[in-house]
Amino acid sequence: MLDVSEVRAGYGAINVLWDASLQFAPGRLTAIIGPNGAGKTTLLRAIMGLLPVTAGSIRLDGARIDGTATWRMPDLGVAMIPEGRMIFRDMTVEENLVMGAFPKAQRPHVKSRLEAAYAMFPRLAERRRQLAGSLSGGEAQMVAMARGLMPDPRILIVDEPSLGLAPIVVTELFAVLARLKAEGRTIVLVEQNTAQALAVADHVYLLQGGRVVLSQPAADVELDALHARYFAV
Amino acid sequence: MLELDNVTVRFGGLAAVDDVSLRASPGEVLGLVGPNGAGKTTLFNAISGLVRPSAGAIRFHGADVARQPMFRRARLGIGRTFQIPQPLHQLTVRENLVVAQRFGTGKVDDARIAELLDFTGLAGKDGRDAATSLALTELKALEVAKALATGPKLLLLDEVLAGLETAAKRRFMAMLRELPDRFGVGIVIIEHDIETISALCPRVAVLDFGRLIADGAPADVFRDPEVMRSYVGAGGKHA
Amino acid sequence: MTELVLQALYSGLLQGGSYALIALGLALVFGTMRVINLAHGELVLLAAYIAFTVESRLGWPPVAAIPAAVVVVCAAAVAVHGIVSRIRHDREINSLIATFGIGVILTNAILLTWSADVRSTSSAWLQEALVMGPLYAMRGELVFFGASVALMGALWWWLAKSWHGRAVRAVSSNRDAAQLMGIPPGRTELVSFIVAGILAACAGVALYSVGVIQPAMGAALTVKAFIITVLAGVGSIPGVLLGALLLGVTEALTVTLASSALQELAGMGLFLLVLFVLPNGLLGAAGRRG
Amino acid sequence: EEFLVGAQLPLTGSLARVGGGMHEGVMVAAEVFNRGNGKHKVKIVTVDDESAPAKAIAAVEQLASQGVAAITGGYGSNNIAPASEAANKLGLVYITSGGVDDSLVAAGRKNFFRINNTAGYEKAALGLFADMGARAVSIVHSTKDATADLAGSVQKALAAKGVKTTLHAFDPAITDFKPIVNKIRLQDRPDVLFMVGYENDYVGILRAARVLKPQVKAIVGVWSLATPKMASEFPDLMPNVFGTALLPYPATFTNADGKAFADTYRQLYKKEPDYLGQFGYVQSMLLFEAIARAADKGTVKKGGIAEELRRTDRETLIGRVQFGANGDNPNFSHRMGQHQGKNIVIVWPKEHATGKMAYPALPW
Amino acid sequence: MKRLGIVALLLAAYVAVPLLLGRNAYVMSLIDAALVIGGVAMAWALLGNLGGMVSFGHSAFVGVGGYVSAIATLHGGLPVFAGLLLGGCGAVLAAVAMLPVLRLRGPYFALAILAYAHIFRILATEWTGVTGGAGGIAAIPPLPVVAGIDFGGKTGAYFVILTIVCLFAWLYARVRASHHGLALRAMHDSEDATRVLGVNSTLLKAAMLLLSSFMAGVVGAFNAHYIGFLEPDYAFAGLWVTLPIVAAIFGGYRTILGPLAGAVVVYLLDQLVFKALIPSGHQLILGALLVAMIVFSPRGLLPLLAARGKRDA
Ligand SMILES: Nc1ncnc2c1ncn2[C@@H]1O[C@H](COP(=O)(O)OP(=O)(O)OP(=O)(O)O)[C@@H](O)[C@H]1O
Ligand SMILES: Nc1ncnc2c1ncn2[C@@H]1O[C@H](COP(=O)(O)OP(=O)(O)OP(=O)(O)O)[C@@H](O)[C@H]1O
Ligand SMILES: CC(C)C[C@H](N)C(=O)O
Ligand SMILES: [Mg+2]
Ligand SMILES: [Mg+2]
Repeated sequence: MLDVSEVRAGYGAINVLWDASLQFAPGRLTAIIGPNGAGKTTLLRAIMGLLPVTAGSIRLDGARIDGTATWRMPDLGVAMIPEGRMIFRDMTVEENLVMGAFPKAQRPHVKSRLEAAYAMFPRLAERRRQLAGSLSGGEAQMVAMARGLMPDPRILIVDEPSLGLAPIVVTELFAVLARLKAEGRTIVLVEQNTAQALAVADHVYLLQGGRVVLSQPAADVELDALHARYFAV
Repeated sequence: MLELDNVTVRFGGLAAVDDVSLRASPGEVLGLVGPNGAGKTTLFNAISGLVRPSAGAIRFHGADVARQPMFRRARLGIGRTFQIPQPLHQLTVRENLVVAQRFGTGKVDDARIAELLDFTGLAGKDGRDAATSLALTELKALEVAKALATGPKLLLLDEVLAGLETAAKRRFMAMLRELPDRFGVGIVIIEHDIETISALCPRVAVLDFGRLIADGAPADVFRDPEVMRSYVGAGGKHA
Repeated sequence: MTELVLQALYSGLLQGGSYALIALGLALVFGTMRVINLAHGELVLLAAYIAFTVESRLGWPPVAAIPAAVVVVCAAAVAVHGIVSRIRHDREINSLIATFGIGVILTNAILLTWSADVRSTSSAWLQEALVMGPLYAMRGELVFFGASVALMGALWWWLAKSWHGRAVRAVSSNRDAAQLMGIPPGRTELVSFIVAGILAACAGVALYSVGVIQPAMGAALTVKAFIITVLAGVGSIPGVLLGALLLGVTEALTVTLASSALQELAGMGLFLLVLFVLPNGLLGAAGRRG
Repeated sequence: EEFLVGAQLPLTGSLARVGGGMHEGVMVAAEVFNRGNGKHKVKIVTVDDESAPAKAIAAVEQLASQGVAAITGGYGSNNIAPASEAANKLGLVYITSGGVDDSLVAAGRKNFFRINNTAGYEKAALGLFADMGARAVSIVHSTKDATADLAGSVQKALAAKGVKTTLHAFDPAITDFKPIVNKIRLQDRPDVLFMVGYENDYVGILRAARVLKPQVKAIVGVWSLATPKMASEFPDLMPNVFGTALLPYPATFTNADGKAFADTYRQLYKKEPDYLGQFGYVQSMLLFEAIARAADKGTVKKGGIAEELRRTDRETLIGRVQFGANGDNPNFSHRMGQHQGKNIVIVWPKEHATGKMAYPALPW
Repeated sequence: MKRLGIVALLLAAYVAVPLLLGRNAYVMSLIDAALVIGGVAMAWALLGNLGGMVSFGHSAFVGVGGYVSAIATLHGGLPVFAGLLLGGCGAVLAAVAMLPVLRLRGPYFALAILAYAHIFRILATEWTGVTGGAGGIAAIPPLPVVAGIDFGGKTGAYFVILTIVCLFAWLYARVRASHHGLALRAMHDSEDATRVLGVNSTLLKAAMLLLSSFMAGVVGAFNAHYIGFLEPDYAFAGLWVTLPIVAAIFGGYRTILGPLAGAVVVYLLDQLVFKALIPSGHQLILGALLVAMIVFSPRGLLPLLAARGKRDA
């Protein structure tokens, strides 16, 4: 349903992605792994329209969406959970979450979704009136995650959700991802925590130097071989 | 070397760090773990001078530094990194180290800077613009190199390993292991991954809700049921 | 003596109300976009001159000029936004300079259009004295004090509770993240400029109705508004009211208890004093991390 | 022969209005002079000094570089002082009516001429107060130079006569005058409220007074107050207010000079002449005449203009003008007018009075 | 190469300009005024570029510098050139009184300094005994005649102000190139990150404020003697803030010579060209030019020219 084909993108004069092609099947969880600086975040930003795509195309249900303004994506049912730094620092935790339900269709559900978010991350319930800018690193990450789930998206794109989270929260997080998948959502997950990512993934892409160097069903991936081959120095 | 006595840091009604007493000796590598929002970063902030403790004493080599400004603590030998890397903007990698060295130690030593660049794997990147052209691994390496350039006796490392790919993480760990002997620094390191912390630190302290709830060898600490419940969770399995 | 002080307090409060009204639009754009609109005073003044034109040409009361003033001032505000939103580098300082330039253009355009004559309302109704016991006020002052408080309440509600207002704050806090939430940043910023334009239009009509206007006074209005915004604490609407009232009362009391020559001195002194004690202003949010 | 004459005046900035008013008088003078004087013509070159001293100097220098024979203009003692100094250095005659500060003539510039001064304003105010028999006067004045000066002199003179006075200085930035007027109402309780400021100040003070209604018997001001313009623009504030005025309104220009001025003014600007125009007209006309005389004698380039000005002795729209050694006009004495209905009636001095003053009388 | 350029520039400034334009007193006086504005602009830009602080109150330093020098030379009999230095020191003293505002950031700082400027203006108005009150001080001693050169004349004064700004530019360049300059540059975006490295950021910022105030004070003092007249409204005029900021931004406030170049271009354009086009509203064009500049070349004139040059080469 989400189709990335031959995409190039980057930052001004610096090109990062080189003709990357990836397919994200409906109802599946696709993991994108790769070393630091491989271009994973860049790919996600390009999909969301936060970066211009200089070549290639991105299609959603067959219709091109590259060039579509970022702010139209939620209406298409696509949500991205960025890294924890991209929260609204001058707003309270609760206001951050509420903003997640900004699209008109979502607004009536704010209350119930808030409850669900607090149930998932009790820590945030304690902090609901605190300015998000003063949260700890892990708490900020939780806000980003919970906010991304507020609009109940069809397609969820997540960038390193486990970064800086304590093990107990990481476990909960992957349980949530598994549940979301079970509910039939399409999920794109970028993770450094390869072991846990593979455990929930259906398909795996490996990105290196801005290129897709491996595309395999998760079941076929041998983790140790993968590490030895792509992550060694 | 570092002595914390009943340190408390309050934000309004919330005690982010609550009555913590802790010691670290020269050359020691101490791990600091705890759930999100337990107060680890805040404790670092109190030691390095970014926040004033509401109560308690912070001694460094016998001198009370709790009221000293940040730059003076840095000159006394307290170095730190930030959870979110903070390169000095508008400066090149090399200039980052020059500033750190010049103001941390009082003089500039080109040989030492070259050594640091080499040690942290930044050699060859020294002319690059620090803020805009470094990848995450390089930014983290720069964080460490900067802190080392100030000639610290104590290094506070806040999640330097988080977000690193497996190989880079291994490289970093090797680097960290070498630090105490090569640079004569003691280390306090915050890290969420239990395996990593166990591999690096002979001793671990655990914070929960601002309080120190355990302090000892990793093997003992991570067997403590209270720690397991609050930190690792009921399932108990971790990667 | 008590009578004197009471009247000073009362006058000071009313004056503070009109300061607040003038500051509101500036505070909004500053709080939401981190853009200091140095042409704000000129926008207010533009509205005041429109009120003058409507009154002197058509013989209508100044308040009837609000629709016309809103249209013209909002159009000008949209133009300001068009320019400011084009600025990509060093936005804070460059938008300062750009809006300063726009202010210069407006000042001279006003001078060329309306000449340098001193203008003020001739409406007797607005100037009528309203007496409550020992307290005296001009009817116009009371009318616009009420309007000022009401607008402030509406603005506060809009920013804190409405989806649109919250979107404005989200965009100012993190533009990319706001886009991910489905908020169109350009349009949202435009809206905050338009709202600021509406506020400036009301402030201008009020200014004309209770005070005296001249083409060269725009910059002074901007400075006053800016001082109140900072005094308030960036982004705080209740702070604007508080800061403005405090300033008005301090000025009036200085005149009454010391000398009228020291009024400005007292105002500036108050400003510095507040900042020394509360570096983030009266109701500003305390420091964030990082 | 055509002579270039420089006009340095504030056309923008805080003094734009008064500068503009005076400039109209300068242009009228040129028009009248060129029409009536076959032999010599003048051409005005105007430079805006933007109400700022440094720009005033630059303006004079620019005019000098364009070869003007002399300079007419300037408004505000603060701008005139450095501008006339610059003119003096360049050897150019500088004539003005826009600065009444005494230091202007005390500086000893031999090319400086002025047709009015603080003393003339003071005389008029004191004369009026004496006629009223005022026993207590509250003076409200701007901290600006000319206003502070005049207020101070008037207070000293009144105090010497045993009149009770209180001085209230205010910063020009002030907009709400109620606290000051309230102090006057409750503490001073004077017979007369005397305002020394500018138009915007007058409107503010009168507004405040209209609200608080202090029990005074008269409200008096100085320049730019007793004008037909103020009467028509602020009809509910002006009734019975006194201010300096050269002519009654509607003006009855009796002599040829006055008629020429008024007709030309109406023709050029399609409105009734005002007092600023009269000052600008008189100073410029005296200058043009001096230039013409010097030209006849061939001394224009040899300091002849200053010499001829020093010989001036003639009746003008503002009374008899002569210049002392310091360039000041010792004869200058202003007149006081009062807004009565739509008209302005000259009420002081007796010999020029066109009506009786209404006293006690207030706008409300 | 760069050195050669500077020598050529200096030669042009010291020899070519007076030779070519020295006879036109009006143009010379415009250039003098432009250099005065340029000097203040440079002081302002130093604080902004190195100290990371935007000031709306540099008129405070210009005014205090002018008053101190005027009073010391007029009533104290001090030689004028010594007065210029003393004026700078007076401005530094004023800046010392402002040190508490260093705690403030961004617009808070900018406005706090403006408040000081207003306060100084009112003090100068009210403290009649020393400052002459609203009437100001007339007959301030002009710059003297030394070795046959009349420094009070347009061309003589040109040499003085040119030398002052050249010295300041040199000083500025030295500071910027030093380790302290590096630390200062690093500080704006990451003050805490610099402080944990041992940088006493408060002291460094204070030093920049004092240096900037000294520069503005000396220029203010020069201007007082050059104009020969001072009054509170003029000495502390908002013009001393707006015009230099415009000039600095126009020329490129992150460069050393940008503010100077900006001042000369903006002032001469405005006075010679725009004023001729619209005598009583010429600033309208200036405003439009400013807006266009910000939109099309936000880094200023010098970088724009540099980029052009590179493309052509
Ligand atoms: N704003 C930017 N400007 C210039 N280059 C950038 C920018 N952001 C990232 N890059 C560069 O683009 C490349 C890819 O970065 P990206 O963030 O996409 O990698 P990643 O795969 O997400 O890495 P990580 O696992 O560390 O998050 C890196 O070399 C990085 O230095
Ligand atoms: N300025 C502040 N105002 C209010 N609360 C604050 C402030 N700063 C920190 N806190 C709170 O103090 C607690 C401790 O924060 P700290 O950053 O020390 O946590 P941490 O242990 O480093 O967590 P993490 O592992 O997520 O980084 C958090 O709950 C945080 O929300
Ligand atoms: C009478 C006026 C022309 C005097 C002028 N207001 C001045 O400032 O000196
Ligand atoms: Mg990434
Ligand atoms: Mg932390």
